[in-house]
Amino acid sequence: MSYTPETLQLLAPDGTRVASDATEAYLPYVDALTEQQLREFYRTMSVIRRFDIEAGNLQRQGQLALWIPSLGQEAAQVGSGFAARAHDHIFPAYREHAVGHIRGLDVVQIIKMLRGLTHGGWNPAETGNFHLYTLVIGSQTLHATGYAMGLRFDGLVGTGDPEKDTAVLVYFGDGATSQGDVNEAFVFAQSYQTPQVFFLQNNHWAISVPVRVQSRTPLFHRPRGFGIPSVQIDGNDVLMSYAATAASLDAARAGEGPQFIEALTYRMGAHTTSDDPTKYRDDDELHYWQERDPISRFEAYLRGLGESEAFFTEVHDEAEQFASEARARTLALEPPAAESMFAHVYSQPHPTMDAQRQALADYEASFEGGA
Amino acid sequence: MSYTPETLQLLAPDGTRVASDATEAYLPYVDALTEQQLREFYRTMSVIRRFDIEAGNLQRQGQLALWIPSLGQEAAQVGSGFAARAHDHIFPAYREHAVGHIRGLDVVQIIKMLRGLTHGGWNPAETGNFHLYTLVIGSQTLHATGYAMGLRFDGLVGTGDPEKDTAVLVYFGDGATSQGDVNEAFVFAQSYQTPQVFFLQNNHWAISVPVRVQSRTPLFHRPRGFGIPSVQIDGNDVLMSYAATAASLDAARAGEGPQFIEALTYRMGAHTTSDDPTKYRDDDELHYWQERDPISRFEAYLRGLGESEAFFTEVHDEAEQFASEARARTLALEPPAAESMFAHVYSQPHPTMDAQRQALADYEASFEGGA
Amino acid sequence: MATETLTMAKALTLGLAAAMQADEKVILMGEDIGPLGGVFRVTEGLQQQFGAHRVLDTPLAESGIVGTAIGLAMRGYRPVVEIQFDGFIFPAFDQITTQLAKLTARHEGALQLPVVIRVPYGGHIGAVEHHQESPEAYFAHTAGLRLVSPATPHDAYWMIQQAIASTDPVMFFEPKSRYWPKGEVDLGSPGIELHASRVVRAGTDVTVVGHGAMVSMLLDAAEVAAEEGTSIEVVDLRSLSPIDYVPLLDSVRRTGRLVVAQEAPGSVSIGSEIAATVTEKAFYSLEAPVLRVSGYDTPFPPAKLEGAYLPDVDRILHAADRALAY
Amino acid sequence: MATETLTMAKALTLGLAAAMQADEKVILMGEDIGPLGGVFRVTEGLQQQFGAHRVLDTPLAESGIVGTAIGLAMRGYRPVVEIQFDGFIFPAFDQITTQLAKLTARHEGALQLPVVIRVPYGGHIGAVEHHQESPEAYFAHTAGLRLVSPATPHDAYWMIQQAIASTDPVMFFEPKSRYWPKGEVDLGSPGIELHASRVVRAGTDVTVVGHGAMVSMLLDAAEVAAEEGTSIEVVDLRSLSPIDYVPLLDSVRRTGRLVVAQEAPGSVSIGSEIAATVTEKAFYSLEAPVLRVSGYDTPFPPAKLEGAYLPDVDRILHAADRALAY
Ligand SMILES: Cc1ncc(C[n+]2csc(CCOP(=O)(O)OP(=O)(O)O)c2C)c(N)n1
Ligand SMILES: Cc1ncc(C[n+]2csc(CCOP(=O)(O)OP(=O)(O)O)c2C)c(N)n1
Ligand SMILES: [Mg+2]
Ligand SMILES: [Mg+2]
Repeated sequence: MSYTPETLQLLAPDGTRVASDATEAYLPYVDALTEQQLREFYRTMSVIRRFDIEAGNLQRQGQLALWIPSLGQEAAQVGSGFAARAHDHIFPAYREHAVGHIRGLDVVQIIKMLRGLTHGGWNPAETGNFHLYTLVIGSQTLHATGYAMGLRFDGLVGTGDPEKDTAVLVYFGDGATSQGDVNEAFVFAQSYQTPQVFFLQNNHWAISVPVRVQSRTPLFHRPRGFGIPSVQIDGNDVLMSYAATAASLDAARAGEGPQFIEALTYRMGAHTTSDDPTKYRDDDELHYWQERDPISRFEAYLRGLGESEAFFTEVHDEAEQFASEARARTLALEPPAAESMFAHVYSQPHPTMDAQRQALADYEASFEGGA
Repeated sequence: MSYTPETLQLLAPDGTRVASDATEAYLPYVDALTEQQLREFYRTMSVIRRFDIEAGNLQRQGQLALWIPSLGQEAAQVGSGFAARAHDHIFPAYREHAVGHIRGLDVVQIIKMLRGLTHGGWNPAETGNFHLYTLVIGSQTLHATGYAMGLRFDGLVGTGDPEKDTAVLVYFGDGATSQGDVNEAFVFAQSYQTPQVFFLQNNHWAISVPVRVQSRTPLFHRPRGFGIPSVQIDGNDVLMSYAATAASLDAARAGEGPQFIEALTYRMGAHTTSDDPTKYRDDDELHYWQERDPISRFEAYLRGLGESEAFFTEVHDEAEQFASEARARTLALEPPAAESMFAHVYSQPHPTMDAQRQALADYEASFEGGA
Repeated sequence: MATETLTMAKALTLGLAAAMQADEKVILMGEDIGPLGGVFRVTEGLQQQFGAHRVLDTPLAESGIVGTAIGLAMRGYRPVVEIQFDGFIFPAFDQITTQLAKLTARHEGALQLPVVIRVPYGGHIGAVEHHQESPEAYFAHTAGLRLVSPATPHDAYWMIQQAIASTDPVMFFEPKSRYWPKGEVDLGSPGIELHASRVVRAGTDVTVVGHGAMVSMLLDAAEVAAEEGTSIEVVDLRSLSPIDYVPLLDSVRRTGRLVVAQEAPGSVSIGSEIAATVTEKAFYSLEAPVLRVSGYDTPFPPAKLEGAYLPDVDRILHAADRALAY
Repeated sequence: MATETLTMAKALTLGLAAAMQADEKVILMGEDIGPLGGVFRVTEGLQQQFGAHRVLDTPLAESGIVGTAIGLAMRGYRPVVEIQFDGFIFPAFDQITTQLAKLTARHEGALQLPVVIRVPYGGHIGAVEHHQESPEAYFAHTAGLRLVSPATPHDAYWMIQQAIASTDPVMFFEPKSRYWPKGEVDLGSPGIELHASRVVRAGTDVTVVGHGAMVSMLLDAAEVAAEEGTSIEVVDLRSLSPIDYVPLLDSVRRTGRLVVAQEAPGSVSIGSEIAATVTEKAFYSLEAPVLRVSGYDTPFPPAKLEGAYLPDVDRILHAADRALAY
């Protein structure tokens, strides 16, 4: 379930550009990228990787309940994340830290969630339409589809006006493809011809279960059976990830219906900090993918383009800075007040919440009284 | 969503045989059919249609809570039903009266269920491995897949011994293809390479919803995306239904994994006796399909082969006889005892059931006492 | 405004139409709700009136329907979902309990989810398996949902509009055996808020409480009891989550006796909750334990046995007698 | 046979192994239960020991897992399904409640469904959303299922084997916060049957009852109370459906007071049912209403708030005091 002749790629693992008939249509997207944008790709991948490592450390030091590493998946996320327009809506799974960062989500929000302070708690309207993480595998694909149905009903598809036409980008994993909900999302998306891109990060594992248990057939074949066009890309190639997502989003916004991208990538770290991948996979596979690392590949490409050493040093320092700020802010986080658990169960007043909030307060007061 | 160039067919609507490259592989199955078998196809279709009409009448006369007509789908069911071997297992939806009849299910069992006396209540071990009807759309596809997994674990696949090799045949409708469970059944079936044939009766409607709402793409494309080979057949052609099912079951039993058949057919009657199809579909469509009626087509074919008038008269009489016996036995049905509702909730003794059975008895006794 | 005599089905149709008229973000979703008007004809004519983009015949997948309704609500719509029958709500259970019910809390209030899920429920219609169930306990145990059930055409007309106006998800349980009897609907005013319960017949000896189709049966029982000299007070619960205990506790403090009636199985049910809570809050007023009349703890039986399975007037009176015997 | 000191996780591993040894039709199914041994390592080593056809790492789809387990049971297997965490059982809700629970009745006894569903449940582990819930009420309301929950390694070892031997579907709730503390396991005999409850500490002033992780907390509370001069009797429920009321009623008839403790939200819960039933059956013995200590009627909060959300020794004692104050 690795690269096939159909896997679209623009950057080889050694950082050189490759060309094929199949990728020709994507070149305009890449050609239009400015140097600044390319640098931004690199910067974001590097910063998020460094942050990711820091967050893992924080977890090991008892500061987080859990960390979910995105190590190795930076190109898939950064390419696709930058391809979305500001008014597009993004429905992540739970590993898309880079995409969130691109959209303006403060990564400490993710930290707060995995520290056990919130269940997400950010407001998508304030985070570049980057919606909450969803931990129940696949559920978000239906929310994304419903959202995209709404865009269509609102007339925000196929108008030709780039300020209006809007699409939804939804992320999910290889394990998620087995869930009924994800397949129902395909059904609804094709039935309502939603402006929507399904972005599958096939990182080859669902915790300890290899992707071949989910499917013996390349996963990008699946949506075609539902009538949804699809491509398989090298997900560790940030240019390809960007171009494929941009093209698919354009098609979706133009009213061509849902699109599907399978990005082949690899979860280079553990599933989460609770996981021990040595129990189920061997080093060879890891080495294979280390040679296809998204960041060093792109670094080689930029160097090939003549990028200066100073830039790489600057990014390195920025990444360190970013990580240490995140650490400092993590350590300063305060736990929420106990009564906050009653605050937003309902959006309107609710007698049970009032009574139980009061009971908790009385109970706590009884100790103060007794002391 | 009607016949396409890919639709496999052996009998044209006028009852003449047609041939194509695509159907060549199926000819041995048809050529091997004896005259007796062909007559049996016709007899079964005719008897079940007559029975079906009788059951509808019984419902209108207040004898049944509901009837679910199979009118128009006789060829899809009779061809596929006869293709299964005695030791194969069949998981129906709720409309496969003809298949049940072929497997030895007493049709009055179906009547009992729709009269409100049972929820099925037959024992598949005594009805030719014809399992219970399942009213929740699609649920049975997972049971069938699990059963087929068991067959594989039992080593009853691909041995080459026709006494051993066993397959599962599972029926479902076009509406069902949208359910998560059905798609999960595809996932598990391909993952475990089950000996199983998915038989989709695309009768073009899910109550009032046309199949294009479920899918804009021919439904037989769906399983291919999961890695399950599929064909689309003319489901009103009993020979094609037989041959495609027999070939698919052979492949499944031989260990080639799950197979899929989309049988294009038409629900010529109402969804159930509670339904009023005039609310949502027009006569043209009905006429189109009446011209493709499975029974008159096959009658024409048999007549072309030189079948005698006496045979058709005999079948007609037998069908009348069958229907009137079913009616008589329906009218003689007794309601179950109230306490039977506690009998089989658990297979072992259960204090709640004992207590509630007793409470009901005491309560009923209190009236006798008071009277 | 005038009072009209309507069936509950028709009152719901009019209530839905009024809500759709008032707010163009209200859309209906479900199986067979378009040209067919729903299997109970509650949405009859609404697709013609409001168009196919506001009355959606969806693909046949309950999880998909609720999941996309959530997405539509995120987009600012107010989806009203029809689940065709009580027994078919379970494929959507995960989306309802784990997503719909929790998303407002997960967003710390930044997101409201005004989704209504209409569930025709209950027995007395002689139908086949999965078509007569009363699944409300599952949802009443789930924080984040509001549950209501009208007992009359008047309440149906108003409560559906109030439910749609709610900024929280509302499970709207429609007692299908009450779809067809007619009742007076005051088109001018609801007269009561969505989550209030109500004494619908005053009495002094014993209180009986129920919701949905049970209410008319309780009233019948009270009538019979009155002839026999027993005065039964009847409370229509109306809201199942939250439960408005004020009129109920008031009543129990006067009568000292309570019978809870429901079609659902008794174990771990709304009846259990009412019994537990009323006992806790009115312990010294109770002359007898709170007694429950309910479906048995079995699957809903074949239709010919529903008479034995479901509470009826006799069983309610029997329980009232038992309560009085303490 | 000997007594060993084991964690509950290890006791379960051994219990599963014993059941698999005894009957080759016993197979395990779930996510990550193979080479990884499950996220709690309960199936550790079992795939190596029994092979990949008896310990199945399935595709990631809970409805598919339970649905195919049903099919396998129809074929004569005895599938033991692991649901990875409490909060992920809901995609399988339809197959569990509408199929698994009802198929024996639907077959009028011609089919038995010996499927066990293992659900690691409950809080106290500081984990993220969906990983600390207590969903047992949903299943206790569902006829056709049996529910049990062990509180000790000994019970875990034996109850899992008894559950697998049951010819009815059993929901097996494993209190995940109790996976790691060690306890004595008598490998020679269970000493008690699957559906029996048990007095685990005798007392005279007030009875407290709970299941799973709550039991050790109730014992702790009883210890503290004893120091303060209050004698608490502790009942370990063990079976949640059916509930064995005999020891409980016995106890309440002596103490006159009952507190029910559980991690799950209180509304429409097992606690509600026990309160309602005990009040009905022991009305004249009760000196106080049955009081409940439970999770609040909110979604399980972020982990840092679980201390406030979940019952603890203080809240149990507070309730006991309240009961005694009547
Ligand atoms: C419904 C559900 N079942 C099980 C889990 C536990 N779980 C968390 S992540 C995971 C694997 C997901 O794999 P994949 O979809 O490939 O995403 P990845 O973690 O590789 O990014 C599982 C089984 C869950 N979160 N939700
Ligand atoms: C889960 C579920 N949802 C809704 C229904 C109500 N219902 C019964 S039959 C039906 C249509 C089924 O269509 P299809 O699968 O095409 O089968 P057909 O009836 O045409 O044979 C519906 C929606 C149901 N039985 N189960
Ligand atoms: Mg993965
Ligand atoms: Mg159909």
